[in-house]
Amino acid sequence: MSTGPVVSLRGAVSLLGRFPALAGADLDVQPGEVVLLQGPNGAGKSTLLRLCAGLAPLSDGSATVLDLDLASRSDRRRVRTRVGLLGHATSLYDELTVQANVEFWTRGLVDSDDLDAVMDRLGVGGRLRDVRVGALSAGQRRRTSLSVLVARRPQLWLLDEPHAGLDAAGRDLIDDLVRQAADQGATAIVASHESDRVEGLATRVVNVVGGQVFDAD
Amino acid sequence: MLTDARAIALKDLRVEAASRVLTAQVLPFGMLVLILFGFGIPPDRRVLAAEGDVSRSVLEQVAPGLFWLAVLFSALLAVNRSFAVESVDGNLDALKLVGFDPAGIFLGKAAAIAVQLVALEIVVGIGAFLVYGPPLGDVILLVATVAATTLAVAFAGIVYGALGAGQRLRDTLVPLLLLPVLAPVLLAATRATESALFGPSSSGWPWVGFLGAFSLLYLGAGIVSFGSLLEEA
Amino acid sequence: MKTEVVGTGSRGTRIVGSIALVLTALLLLFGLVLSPPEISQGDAVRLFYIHVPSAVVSLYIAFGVTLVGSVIYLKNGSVFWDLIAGAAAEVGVLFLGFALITGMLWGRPTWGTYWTWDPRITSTAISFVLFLGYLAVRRLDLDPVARSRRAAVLGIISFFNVIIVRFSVQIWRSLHQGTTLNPADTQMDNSMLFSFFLGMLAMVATFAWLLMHRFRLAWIEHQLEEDRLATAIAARRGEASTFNPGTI
Amino acid sequence: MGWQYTIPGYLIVFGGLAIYIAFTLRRGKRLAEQLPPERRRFLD
Repeated sequence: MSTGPVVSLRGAVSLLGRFPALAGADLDVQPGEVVLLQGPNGAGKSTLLRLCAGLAPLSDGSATVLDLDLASRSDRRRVRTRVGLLGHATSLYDELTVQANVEFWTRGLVDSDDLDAVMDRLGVGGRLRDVRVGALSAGQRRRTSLSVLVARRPQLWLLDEPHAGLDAAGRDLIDDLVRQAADQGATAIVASHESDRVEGLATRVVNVVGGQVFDAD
Repeated sequence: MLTDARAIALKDLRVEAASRVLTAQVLPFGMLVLILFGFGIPPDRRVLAAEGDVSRSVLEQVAPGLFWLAVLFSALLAVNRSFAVESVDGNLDALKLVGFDPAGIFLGKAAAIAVQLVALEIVVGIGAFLVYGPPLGDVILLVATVAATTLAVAFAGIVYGALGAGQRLRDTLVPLLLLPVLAPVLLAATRATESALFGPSSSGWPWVGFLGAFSLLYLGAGIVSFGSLLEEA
Repeated sequence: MKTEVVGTGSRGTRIVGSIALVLTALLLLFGLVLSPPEISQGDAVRLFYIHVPSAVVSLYIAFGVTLVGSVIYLKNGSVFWDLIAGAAAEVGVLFLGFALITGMLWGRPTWGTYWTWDPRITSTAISFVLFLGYLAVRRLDLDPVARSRRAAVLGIISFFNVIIVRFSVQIWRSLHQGTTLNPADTQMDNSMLFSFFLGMLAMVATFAWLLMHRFRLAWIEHQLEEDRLATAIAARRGEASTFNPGTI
Repeated sequence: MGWQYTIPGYLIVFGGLAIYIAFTLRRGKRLAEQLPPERRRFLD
């Protein structure tokens, strides 16, 4: 394992269509850090997370994630499988049950006992397993989506407003999960408006404004 | 690749089985098109068949073409649906994130579409026999034609469906791109079916060969290009 | 070398353009005045001198350039070849449109109908739509790299689609006996052959000239797009200066 | 015989070409003016 930064952006530009959502972002994240992204709506937080996940295009500048170069197509593919992104979308099939969704998205790569434990911990085990996702509440959907992420044990967690739509217990659960992952050596970048809550969790806070990253003072 | 393909195909089929879009919307659409052709083409008019000494109703004579047109239009709906399922909740991104092999995604989606098309063809085909009343000549040739056409439509359909994936204009773009591509398929399938129904079988088999070659070509194109197509979707 | 640059013109385009103009003038002179009418087709044969060349230039040269440009673009990501592919396809579609119209106009006096299910005309019509679709994909509102890659894949597949369509229609029609007058049977004397030859040269030169201009237009658009992007990035970065952390 | 089809054919083709050329050249000229001369260089 290299001990270099997990994420390293230099002048990264990312275009959403023709709009520069990221306009020259610089950011270094060291292993084990939990970085909180703060900033107004439309500042580029989501695009920053998607760039780190290998989804948003790197249009200019340089970016490496987990020592892989995001400018390279094959590296980008490798990055995707090693990070866990919880975005605005939950990426679930409404027509399938919770269990079927989780099994499909973990691709049989996760030990089924592990999977059961994760689902139980996230509160989507038990009788919820056989419920179609379309019938779930927004919070339950997010928990289902999150259980896929947790079960895949990503090296880098990218969470976009993870607390949105969750009840108090769910929010605490998220904090516990992130803390635990960090203890086990994972790194996390969290975009959140709930700075009070995340500040206790974060090892560092940065501001994202105008498609750039600034150190918060 | 094949494991991924299997997972994707099963998932797509389970989603379709649960949503019943095929049975509740696509099938009725296909049947409706069959009936509507009867309004456009006078059902009582008769023509002399190419063989010379037989006369048939116009509808019966053109039944193979009408059947494949109905299948083609329904297939457009199915292709659109196959990618709509992935765009509603950002699933296309998630498919990339969990590391599915693009070629596997292509094969899986094509297989799922092929299964749905076969179901569609059986039902609409029975409908066409009932409504247009053509004779049934060479069953083996007919089955081979249906199989080869299904693969051709499925492979080409998924390649072009991916071209429009994640686009606001998908609904109009995909038919514009796909229909001219499938024109030779329609032509070959219709000729082969004509031979299977009215004979002679010998003139149908070359068209089946053409359909097979077309399928292989798009199978290759899909496996090679699907990564590029999905990459920046 | 001192080259005055106005718009998309340059010394190179002016040379090619002059050649195209002279050849076109000669084509009009020989095609419409100096060559005789054909025995069975009459003066409609003159449509031939532009119909066949524009179809050949479009299907084989223009779409061939699109194929080559798309392949090179996918290989090394060169914007130059991406724009060449797009420019060739646009001019190719224009020429194919001409081939369609002149083909139909030629069919009316010769076959008695504007449209026959002649393999050439039929496959030309379908190819026309195929490449209209390609041009539509080039106009999608995507990030430029994504759009170019999709277009390149489509450009390659479309070229082969043209061949497939042509092939299938050809077998289909050859099964039906008596497809009227075959254009290849046209009786041509030397002045008619010469007109035809002139038509080929004129269309090739015109295509080359248009391709240069159309590519340069695309190149300028690309440059302006980069400028616009630079401005947009600067504007985006400017949002930070008005940012007040207290307002989150 | 046939002139009534030949003439429109030639008119459509060369007229169409003229329109396309005029459109392309004018657009090229207009857009080129927005670029500084040193960036108008093409690969010839």
